[in-house]
Amino acid sequence: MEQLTTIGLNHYLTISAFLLGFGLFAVMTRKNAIVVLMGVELILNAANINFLAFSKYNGGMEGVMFALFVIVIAAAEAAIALAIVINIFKIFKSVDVSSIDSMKE
Amino acid sequence: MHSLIQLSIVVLLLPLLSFIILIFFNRRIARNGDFIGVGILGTAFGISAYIFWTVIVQTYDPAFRIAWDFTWIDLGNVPGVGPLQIKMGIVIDNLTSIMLAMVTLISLLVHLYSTGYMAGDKNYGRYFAFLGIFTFSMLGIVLSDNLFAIYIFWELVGLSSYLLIGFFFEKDSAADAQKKAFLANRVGDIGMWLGILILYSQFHTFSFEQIYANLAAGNFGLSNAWLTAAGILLFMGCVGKSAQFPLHVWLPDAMEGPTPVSALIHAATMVAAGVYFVARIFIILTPDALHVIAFIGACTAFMAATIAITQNDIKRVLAYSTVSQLGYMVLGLGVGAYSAALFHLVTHAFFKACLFLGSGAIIHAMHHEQDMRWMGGLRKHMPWTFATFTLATLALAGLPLTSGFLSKDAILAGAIGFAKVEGGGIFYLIPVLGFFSAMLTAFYMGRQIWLVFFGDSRTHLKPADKSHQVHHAHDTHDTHADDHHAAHSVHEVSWNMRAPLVILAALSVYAVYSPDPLDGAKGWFMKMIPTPATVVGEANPQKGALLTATAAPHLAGVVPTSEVPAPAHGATATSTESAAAVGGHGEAVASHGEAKGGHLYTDPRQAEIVHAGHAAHYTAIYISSIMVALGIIMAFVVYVFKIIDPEKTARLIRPLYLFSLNKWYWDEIYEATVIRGSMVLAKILSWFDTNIVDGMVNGVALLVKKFAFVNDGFDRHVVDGMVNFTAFTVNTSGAVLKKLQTGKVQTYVVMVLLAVFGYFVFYFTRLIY
Amino acid sequence: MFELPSGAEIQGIIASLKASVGFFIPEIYLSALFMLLIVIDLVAKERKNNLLSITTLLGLAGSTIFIFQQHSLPAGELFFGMYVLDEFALFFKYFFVLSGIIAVIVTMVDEQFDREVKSMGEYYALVVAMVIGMIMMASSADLLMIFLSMELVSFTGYILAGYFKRNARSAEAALKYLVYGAVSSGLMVYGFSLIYGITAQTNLIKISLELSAHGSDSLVMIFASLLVLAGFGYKIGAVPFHFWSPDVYEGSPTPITAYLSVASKAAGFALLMRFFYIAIPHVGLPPENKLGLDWVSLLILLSVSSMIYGNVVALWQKNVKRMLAYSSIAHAGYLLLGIIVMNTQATLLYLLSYFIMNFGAFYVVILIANKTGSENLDDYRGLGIKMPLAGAALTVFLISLVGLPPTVGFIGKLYIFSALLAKGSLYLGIALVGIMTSVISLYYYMLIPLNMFLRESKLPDDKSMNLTLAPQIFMTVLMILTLVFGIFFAPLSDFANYSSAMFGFTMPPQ
Amino acid sequence: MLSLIVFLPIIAGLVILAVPSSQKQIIRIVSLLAALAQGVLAVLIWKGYDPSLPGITAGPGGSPLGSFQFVEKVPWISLHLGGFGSLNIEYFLGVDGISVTMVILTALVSAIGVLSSWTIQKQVKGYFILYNLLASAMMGCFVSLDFFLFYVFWEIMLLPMYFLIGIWGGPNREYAAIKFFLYTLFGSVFMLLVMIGLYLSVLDPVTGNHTFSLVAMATQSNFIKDAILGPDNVMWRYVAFIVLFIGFAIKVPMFPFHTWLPDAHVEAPTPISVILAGVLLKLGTYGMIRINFPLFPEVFQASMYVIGIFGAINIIYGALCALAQQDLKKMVAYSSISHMGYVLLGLSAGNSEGMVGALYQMFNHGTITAMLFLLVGVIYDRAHTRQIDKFGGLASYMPVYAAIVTVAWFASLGLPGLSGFISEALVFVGAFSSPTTRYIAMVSVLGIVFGAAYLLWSLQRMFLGKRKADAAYDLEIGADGHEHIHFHDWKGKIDLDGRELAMLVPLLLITIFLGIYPMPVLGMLTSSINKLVQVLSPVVMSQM
Repeated sequence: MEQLTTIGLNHYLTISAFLLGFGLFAVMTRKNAIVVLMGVELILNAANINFLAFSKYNGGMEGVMFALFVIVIAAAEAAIALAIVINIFKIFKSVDVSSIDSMKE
Repeated sequence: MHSLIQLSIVVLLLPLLSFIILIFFNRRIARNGDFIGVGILGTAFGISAYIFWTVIVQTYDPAFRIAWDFTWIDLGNVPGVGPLQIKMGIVIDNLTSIMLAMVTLISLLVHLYSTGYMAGDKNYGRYFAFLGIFTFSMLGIVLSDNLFAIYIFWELVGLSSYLLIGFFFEKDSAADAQKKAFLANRVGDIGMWLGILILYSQFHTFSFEQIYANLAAGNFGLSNAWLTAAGILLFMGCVGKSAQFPLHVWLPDAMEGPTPVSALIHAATMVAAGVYFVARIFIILTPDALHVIAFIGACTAFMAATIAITQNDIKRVLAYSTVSQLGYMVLGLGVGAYSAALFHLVTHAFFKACLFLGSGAIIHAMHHEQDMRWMGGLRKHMPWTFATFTLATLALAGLPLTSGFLSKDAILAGAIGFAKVEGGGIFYLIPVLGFFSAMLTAFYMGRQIWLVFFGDSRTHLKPADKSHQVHHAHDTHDTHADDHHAAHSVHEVSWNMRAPLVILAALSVYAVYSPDPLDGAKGWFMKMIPTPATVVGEANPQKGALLTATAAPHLAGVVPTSEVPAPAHGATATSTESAAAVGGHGEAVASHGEAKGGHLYTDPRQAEIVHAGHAAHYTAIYISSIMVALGIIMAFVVYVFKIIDPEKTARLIRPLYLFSLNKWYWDEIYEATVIRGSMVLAKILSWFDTNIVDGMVNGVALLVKKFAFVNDGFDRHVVDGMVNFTAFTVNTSGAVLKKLQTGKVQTYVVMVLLAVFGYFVFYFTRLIY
Repeated sequence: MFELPSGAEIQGIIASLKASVGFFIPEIYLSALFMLLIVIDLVAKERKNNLLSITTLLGLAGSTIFIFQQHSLPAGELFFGMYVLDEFALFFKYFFVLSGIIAVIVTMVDEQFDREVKSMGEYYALVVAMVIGMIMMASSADLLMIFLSMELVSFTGYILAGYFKRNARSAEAALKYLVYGAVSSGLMVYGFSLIYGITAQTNLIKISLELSAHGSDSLVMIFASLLVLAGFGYKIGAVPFHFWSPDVYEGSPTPITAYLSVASKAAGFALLMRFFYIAIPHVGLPPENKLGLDWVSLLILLSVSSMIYGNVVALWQKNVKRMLAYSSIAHAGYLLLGIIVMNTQATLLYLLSYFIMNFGAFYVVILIANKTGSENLDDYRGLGIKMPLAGAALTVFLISLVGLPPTVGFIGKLYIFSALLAKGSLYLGIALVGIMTSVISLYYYMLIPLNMFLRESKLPDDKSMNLTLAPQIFMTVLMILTLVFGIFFAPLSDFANYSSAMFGFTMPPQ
Repeated sequence: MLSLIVFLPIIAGLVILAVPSSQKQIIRIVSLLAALAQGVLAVLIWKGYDPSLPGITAGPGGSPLGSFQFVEKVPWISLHLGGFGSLNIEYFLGVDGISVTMVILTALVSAIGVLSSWTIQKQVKGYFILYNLLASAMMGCFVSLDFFLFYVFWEIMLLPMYFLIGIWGGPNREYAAIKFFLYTLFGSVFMLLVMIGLYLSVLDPVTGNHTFSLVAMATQSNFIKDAILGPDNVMWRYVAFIVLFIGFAIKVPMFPFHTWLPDAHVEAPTPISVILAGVLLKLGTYGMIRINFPLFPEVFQASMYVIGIFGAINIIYGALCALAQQDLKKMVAYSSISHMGYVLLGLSAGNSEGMVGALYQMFNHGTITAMLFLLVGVIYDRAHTRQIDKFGGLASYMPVYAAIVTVAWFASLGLPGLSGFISEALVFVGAFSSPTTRYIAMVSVLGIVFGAAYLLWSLQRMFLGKRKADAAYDLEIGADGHEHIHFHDWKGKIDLDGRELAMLVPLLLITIFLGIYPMPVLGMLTSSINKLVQVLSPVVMSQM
């Protein structure tokens, strides 16, 4: 009963698990590099939710700090990623990840 | 060191010296240094003659024996055996001194003869060098006091025979013959070698004396089958060297060598070495082994004789007669007629050498015509040769008053006695074959004499198209040669070729060996070379133990009465059953003891055989005389009175005739089985090696080529270099795995997740169960 | 819900921060160098590249002094257990600084840079940044710190991999590296979050205490550890987390390839060791129950598959760089062997040998590429005759990579296998796999000398192949090092042994 | 002393490194001098060697000095290892009867090899550097008494050999070279594992810590009972023995691991064939005697029979394969396989006669086969073919060559008076005397006949008879009216020239001398072999 009324750890974890799944799904299936990178962001955010939830339920600040840093890292990553993708677009005239496979085997 | 030993060493080394000088410097010396060879051999003969004199004539003692040895290989203190050395040594006894004199004499004569016969050959000097090394090795065999040394010189003799047979190596036939001879000998040698190994493996020594002593002491660790095997295997060496059936095939081909060589090596000395060797090991041969030897000898004697009948090449006839006579000697040893066999060895050496040298003279005179069918009437042109040749022939045929008669008769007598003792039956085959061969011998020798020396010259009859049978160099000459020219082109040979003939012929007279023209046993030879007492008894080493008590330390071939205990005394020393055996043969032994000038055989069977042999002496004389007479008469009937036409008879019994003419097809059989077989096997194996063992290189390469993934991305050489299938799988797995690297980053991600998921499932299940 | 710290506590915090800074000088120094480089890049005008490279060289060389000073300091935690200073860390500090130096040297000789980019601009700064990141990876003792340092390394890596902006392969390499790296680190950080959730700790030592005290929910722990492993595996490039490496190695500028294949791999191993040794309690629990799964068996899976896969697939490569990439995967497998038996010394020694020989190999490859403009195996034909020294050197390095005496590579292999066999016949099977695969590796390594010496050149003879002096000297030095350390390896071994002391970790009883 | 003899060639190599590659003659002379100096040292060692000391195991008080000679023992690497105890590697050289003969052989053969390398024209500098490296490594293998050191030298040999075959070899050299390399490496990597295993299972009685010293390993009491290769660990001991044995058998080469040899020989240049057959093959059997057998005596006892069978296979199989060859060099290569079979057979006998015979056979095969390959090289230089059918009647045209070939051939087929005979005889004596291998010996004797067959046959086809129609040389009537031959594009002397005689005559003399009086070599062997036999004997097994 209480499970339904009050929001507990499990809900957070479930959400984050879903986010992770979405992120991975995006990474694996989307052709557009940008979308793929968004998928990566989702993964990171899934982790963030975990951290915050755990830090709330375990007490202690580590989780929060971690989440903050993850956000920062994600931002930096996004910047670099965009630069690379733009460069890719300059050369290949497309950002289709799956089509960029000149090096193999 | 005894002075005789020193002398014998000198004798041994002199021919080697001649070899070394001539092989290196023959071109620099006048006459290519033939006089060096002759001179050295002369010296050697002088010394050996002195040895002979001292041993045989002065110290007239059947038991005479001096020995000397030195450590050749020192294996140190071997665990389980103790200090172990391989010694080399020299032994001089009656037999040795006789052989020494004989070998050096014949070698000297052949040297002398060759100065005439080989004159003008482009490798004249090298020829004498080879003769030198041969003489050296032969003397080595004679003097050695242990099996290992004998084996060594045995091989060396094989080598020198190889070199001399192939002396005219440009002739393919000669090259084939020398290879054949060496290989056939090798086959015999491995048998001999195995026999030596059997004895060594038990006693850790090669020395005859110690082997005798150990066997006498019954120290032989293995079963008696092994001992018999050892005997037979050792005998195989003789089969090879002495051209016994079934390894006789090389000797006739060996006639490709220069004729003096045939006289020296393939008639007088080397082939006799086999017999000499068997004599050396005689006392360790078990009765079973002796039976095998006897039968082989008999077969050889008979087979060779039958072949000799139909041969047309003068040397081949002599070659087969040599085989046949060697068969006699082996037979003699086999039946225990030890002295007789060795006696025949010596007599045969002289008259057969004489025959070969004579034939050499004939060939020389006939401008290298060897086919008797185109000879004839030489009596007038070459009286010396004729006389000597005939005398030797009589000796070979075994007519009375010749040396051959004495020895052959003694052997046959021994054979009869042996058959008696063994209880007749199959064993009578041996004397029967012996006598029959005697008849055949008389026949074909008569034929030869007639064809060569009597009638008119038939050179002109020789058809030109037959030229392939003879030397290319001469057939042109012969084809336009008319009778007149042929007749006059033939002339007696020079003195240096004549002298040896005379000497050798003189040595074929009975008087040299025995006062009694009918009984060799009365002669000095058979007195000096009495049959030694066996140390292995009736296939039972323990029997030999009779001797150990006293005589083991110095087991000379023979044991004089003085040193040997009475049988009764011996019997006390041994087990009861052997005592009973001795007792059973008591009177035989005793009576024999008187008969044979005080020789006592501790092994009753042997004693009985020797005794019976002497008993059968006169029977043998009668039978053999009759057979020989028959043979001669037949020869006359066919070739002199022309009552029977040989051609017609040949056609009448064509299969038999061909069978004999083609030497019982032995060459063909060996060609088809052994030689072809091993060649095919070799081919198969080498194919197997390159294709199968080599990791199916080609197969791998092929598979890899066929393999779908394989592109040119991989170096073929490495593919080929991989000599096994793991490498193959490595490649292909690589080819498969590299496909995972699709180049699409998303598939990489998928892989990662799959991996994580897979691991998760794996550990999760492990967690649950 | 969080009560603020009192003034006294803040005082204490500041004090300990001050104290910590004293233990942090090399990193600070390198950061300063990083900024200096950027400044130079901004201000300098002509002959900028040389200025930058020289500065970097000197700067990195200088940092060794500060690192050396730290030997005197006691091992311990700083920044509240975020960061540790111990011999292990020091080892890697040297390692990374040296690899940075060599990377710069290698870059200086690589003529491809002149063709591809006109200004080296931030290149050297990034190299230095990467050095810093890796040093911190090797020294971090806290999940957060691990994450940060790893990302620092990765980001610089992305940029450097794609440094040839107009080169398609380089750009592609960057993209693949980026996507792959981002996903793996995302997974890793998710795993971290779970670990944090279970243990309520981010400090490795505390985590291990927590785990050994209360144990843990195995299921979650398995999941978490696998995710973490995905991140580490990506760094060390071990199968099945290796997929990025061949493409990235082939596409990136060769100096960066060398740099990644040696340094960042080493950093990954440093991290793996520290995490695996410290965070996971070895005392008390039977090996199966550590974190509810048998790490050893997991690593064995990784290592065996890496050895086999790397060597087998390398057989098929036509491009030398790519071949070396696969071989580096295989070497990751060998290194893992050392970790499996928890023999830090052997692992470090192998890293050192790998450092020398791999850099050497790449160096020669670059020199040859400068002349022939190609890294294809076929273009190596007959080069051995044209440039004998290079040929000899490359042969030595490759032999060393195979692991034949008297080269340092053999010593590495010897230590690894000795470590395995020291455990009795338990790991003999794995040792056999290692041996067999190293035989296989001979095939493809020897392909290069085979082409260089045994085959006739396709190039016209008049084409000059003479190298300038400086590279020859450097090459020779590396070659001699490979041989000398192969014979007198005591210094390496002692150093590795000295460095195998890890703060907060005691070798479990064998 | 030993260090000097080992490192002389390397020093020469370094000197050559400094010489400009255009100065071919200087390079050659430098290496020749090095080889000669090595020879002098070898002679000194031979003179100074005291045959009474046994070797094999440590002398009194566990120190090698009592039993080995010319010992040089300095700690090379000695350091504490975190994970596994402390590592002690010693620079430990020394010789006993087994190795001293091989040292002499190696010095001799490498000197001959240098002489025969005179004809090498392509990249002389590189060639001689590699050659000297190879020479050093071989020598090192024979004198090192520390397993680690041995292994290092052992592996160092591979690379120079690979290049010497691969660069200076025949048309199919790539294949032969890589095949040789992979085969031998395959054998030796397992040796590495066994080496480590032994290291972990053996304690040096003196110092008490782990050691690579072969001398310490040769005493069973030094093994830790429950160590991985300790006496208790029977299964692994068998595995280790087999692995080691295969490693060495590949070098020997033993059927079925022999297939690299014919290729290597056919492709390799003459001097390398000489080295390969003269010395490298011996390393296989030497390794067995020095390492494989004394370290695992009980396994040796159990496997004598198998080794003997493989020896017999080698003898007969090799001889038959040789019989079928058309390429003279390939025939000689197979003959080496056959002759190394005798060595295996002798070793399998496990008694003094057999082992002495085996060792002596190793020495003789080294000299004789070197001679054979040199002779093959002589004719190949002239005719540019090795097809036996392409010759015939050479005895008339090249008498000296023919004479030497005849002696060499007969030496190879084991003619008394030449060294090969004594060793083969001793091998058979030993093999037959031991009940284990008696029947094997009886079969192997066939090898004597086959050996004679292929040698005499080739002799006949090449030298006897007359020139064949499709021979590799032309016949012409010289000024003196005699027939002469001349080879296409061969300017030199038709018969042997001085350099070739300088290579062949010493070997010839040695072969003859040792055939007549073997003690100079045997005398050095016996005490060591007797000691070895004692170590291997079952009595010792029961004690351990």
